[in-house]
Amino acid sequence: MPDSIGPRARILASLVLAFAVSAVNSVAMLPVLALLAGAALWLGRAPWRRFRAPVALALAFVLGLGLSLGDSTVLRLGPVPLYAEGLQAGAMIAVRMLTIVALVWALLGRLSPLQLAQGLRGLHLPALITDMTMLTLRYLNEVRAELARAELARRLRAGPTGWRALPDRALILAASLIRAQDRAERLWAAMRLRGHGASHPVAGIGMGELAALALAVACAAALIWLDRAA
Amino acid sequence: MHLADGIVPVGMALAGYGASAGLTALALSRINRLPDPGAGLPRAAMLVTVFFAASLIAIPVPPASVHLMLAGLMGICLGWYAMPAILVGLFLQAVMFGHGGLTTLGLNGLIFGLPALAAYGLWARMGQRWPDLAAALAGGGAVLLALGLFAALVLLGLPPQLDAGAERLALAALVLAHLPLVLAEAVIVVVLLRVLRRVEPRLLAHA
Amino acid sequence: MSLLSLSDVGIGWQDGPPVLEHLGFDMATSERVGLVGPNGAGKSSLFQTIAAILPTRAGQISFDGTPVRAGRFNPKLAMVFQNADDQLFCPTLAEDVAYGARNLGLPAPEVAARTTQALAECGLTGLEDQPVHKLSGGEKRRACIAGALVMRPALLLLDEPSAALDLRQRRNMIDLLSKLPTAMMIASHDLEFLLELCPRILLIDQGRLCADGAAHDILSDAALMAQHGQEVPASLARG
Amino acid sequence: MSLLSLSDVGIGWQDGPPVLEHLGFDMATSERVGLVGPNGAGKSSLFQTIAAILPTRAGQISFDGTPVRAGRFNPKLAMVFQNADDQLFCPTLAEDVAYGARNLGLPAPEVAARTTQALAECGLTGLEDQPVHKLSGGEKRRACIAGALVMRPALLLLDEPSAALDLRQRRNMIDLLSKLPTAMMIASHDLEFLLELCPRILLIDQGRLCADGAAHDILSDAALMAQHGQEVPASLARG
Repeated sequence: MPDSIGPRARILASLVLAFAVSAVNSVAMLPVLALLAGAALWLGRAPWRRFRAPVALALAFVLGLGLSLGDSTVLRLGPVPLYAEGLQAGAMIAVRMLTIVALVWALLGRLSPLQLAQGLRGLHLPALITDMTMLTLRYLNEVRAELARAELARRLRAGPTGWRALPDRALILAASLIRAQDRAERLWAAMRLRGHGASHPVAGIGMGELAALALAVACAAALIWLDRAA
Repeated sequence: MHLADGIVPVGMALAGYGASAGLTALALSRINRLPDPGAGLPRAAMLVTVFFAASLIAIPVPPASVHLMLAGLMGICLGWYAMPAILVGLFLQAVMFGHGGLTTLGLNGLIFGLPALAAYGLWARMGQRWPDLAAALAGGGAVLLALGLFAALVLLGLPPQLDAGAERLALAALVLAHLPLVLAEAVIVVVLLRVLRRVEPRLLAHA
Repeated sequence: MSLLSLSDVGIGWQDGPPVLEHLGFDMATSERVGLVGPNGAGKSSLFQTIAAILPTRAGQISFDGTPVRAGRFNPKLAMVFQNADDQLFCPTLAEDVAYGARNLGLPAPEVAARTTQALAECGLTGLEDQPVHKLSGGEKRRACIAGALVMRPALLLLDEPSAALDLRQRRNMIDLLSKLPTAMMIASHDLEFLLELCPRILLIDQGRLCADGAAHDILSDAALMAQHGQEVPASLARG
Repeated sequence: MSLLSLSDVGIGWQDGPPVLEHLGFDMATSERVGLVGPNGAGKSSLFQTIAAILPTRAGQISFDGTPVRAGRFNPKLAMVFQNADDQLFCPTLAEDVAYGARNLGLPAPEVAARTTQALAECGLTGLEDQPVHKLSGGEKRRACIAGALVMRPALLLLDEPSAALDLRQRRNMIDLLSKLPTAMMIASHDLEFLLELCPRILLIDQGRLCADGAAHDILSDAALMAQHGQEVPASLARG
């Protein structure tokens, strides 16, 4: 994926393509989607680790629907029949899901937090939402580390493990919320001291962004047209 | 309990976006009526970060481990801010961690947002008089409500010719699998709100 | 005309007891003043009041010729908080440093030029795209200062700039601050640090300004220091 | 027999580069050892390895006669974190201090007695019902130590116990620690603080133990200190 495409265009393009893929219903389109997913995986150089959960979920759909839907048996898992109609419906869902996951990864997976926040700002979302996104991205790692240190401190003081630790976890969460509130007060002062509230100019749409978006819309239209035709 | 991409029909996903956008617009208009809406931003953002970070930690609840959802608690601590906060969290989860989906962002926003707002309403009505009961209901009830919404949306979205018996079985399995989470969240919310009421009631006053 | 002037100022939250009362002093352009006092003496509250975060309870503060009014923030007056993480709220270093300049409504090239310069002054060139949370403690501290310098302030309020730095980082901080032409007020428990940077010291304790004078005189006055819970820095004790 | 013994220990995350290698030293019961080194030299990693949080990459650590195994936490070995807020998670001071003792399964009167004693030793008597987040910085720091003492540890690992304390609080901390009979290892940049508490100093830098000896000898060795980014404390420089 060329790095020159701005985050705003990437977010819009992922939405357009994801919805187009969701709209595909015809079995004949499965190879087209698979091709698209393959291209996205190749372009995005996606790490396999990230796809473990979606692949497991996709398999569950294939199996679950294959076991429970339809009446033409294609094969038997021991005494249990697998039905063609169910397998087909499951495969449809699985391929759509995995294609979208691959596309989203290729377009958005490598964006930095800053780029993500800029992309949302470029979409003219309410400032409350974009600022909240930015702050969450900034402090997420910090808070995760704090929670991990608190958990360690608890264990070092002979804290219980397993379900008996549940009330202690609630205590840690409460302490963390109190800290978050205190930090928010200092943060608000720091933000205002540096002129928070001034409006940020949003860049106009450039040719590159327009071209990328046009390409995404064309792909989406082609997908839907092919699906209707098939 | 996130709806993934590709499961539900496009029409439903778009309707989800519409409903979530409407709910968020309502939330934003309520927020703008507050005396100092800007000051609520860093507060909401910091609390969301804690909720988000906490939901990434797996908690061992035999026989497996669960991720906390914390929708009820978010509603109680954030009030109307919970709705935009949940959308932000879901968007980041979909993009950064591959949980949930992009087309289903709107639907997931409803699955988590409606229980959060319900918990907020419940706490506002009952929190003063029966705090522990309200906390348990808000904590566990939010999980149950989210579970119900999730199941309803999945069933609506799946092929209509699906066997009714199998549907009921899958639904029962889903609820059973999440019962530990319902209990865990009820316990966590009760303990946590007891602490906050004792030492930092300001955290609850905003809701 | 003095840059900052306080006359008979009372400090503290409206609904609490006063933290400091009858406070009066002036600061000249480019002057560096150290602020000393035990924890809880009101150093942070004083900074917040000067920076227009907290309202005054009494008296007048004027900065750059105009009265300071709570809630009216003046970009010429910058504050660097004790905890760097509370202040670095943008995802990357360059974005964070540029934040204040962008909010001044400057044209983009000017914002970029100021950011580059502030990063260079603080020895952070090359780290522009680093996520803020990956910076070391010393880098974070300098990033906060860069984020303030980008607004070209006339007065910098620094709260414990040497805390949690190791000796090398602390030495870098002394070099950085001693080269800046900006007036600054530095609150610190690190008296050796103040001694190297500030010709003048204010000592606050028990709700009032207890001493205001040359750093060497105040910090070496064993009786005065002991009376206010301080210790004469080792480099003066034997000198 | 020594209380703690490290022989040829390698420290660091399994998947990263080693932080410290070929580390070997012993600590005796009731000994107080200062740990000095620039930020990033591995002081925290060393503490985490001794406390069985991090696994060793090589070598053997034994504590109290038994080998330390990662994940097997020993209540006889307590660690006080650099940031007190990470460690205080119970609603009130008394509950937080009692936490470790309660987890040891002691009878309630014993828990109460130990808690009262630990609070008294740390000068916190009277603050029992205070919410922990309302305590001052110095009180929080002492609360962490009380929460460790309640488990009657044989070794205390203290990470920067004097950071962000004012001089009075720092003096209290010195008094408190010097009265405890427990063995302790103290990591700090505050060399004057170490000089008052620790007869022995370990200096780590660039992945290895660079010096291990009497505090006065190491801290006054200007060449050694400069080589590892340290400065001779002022009280020794003129002495």
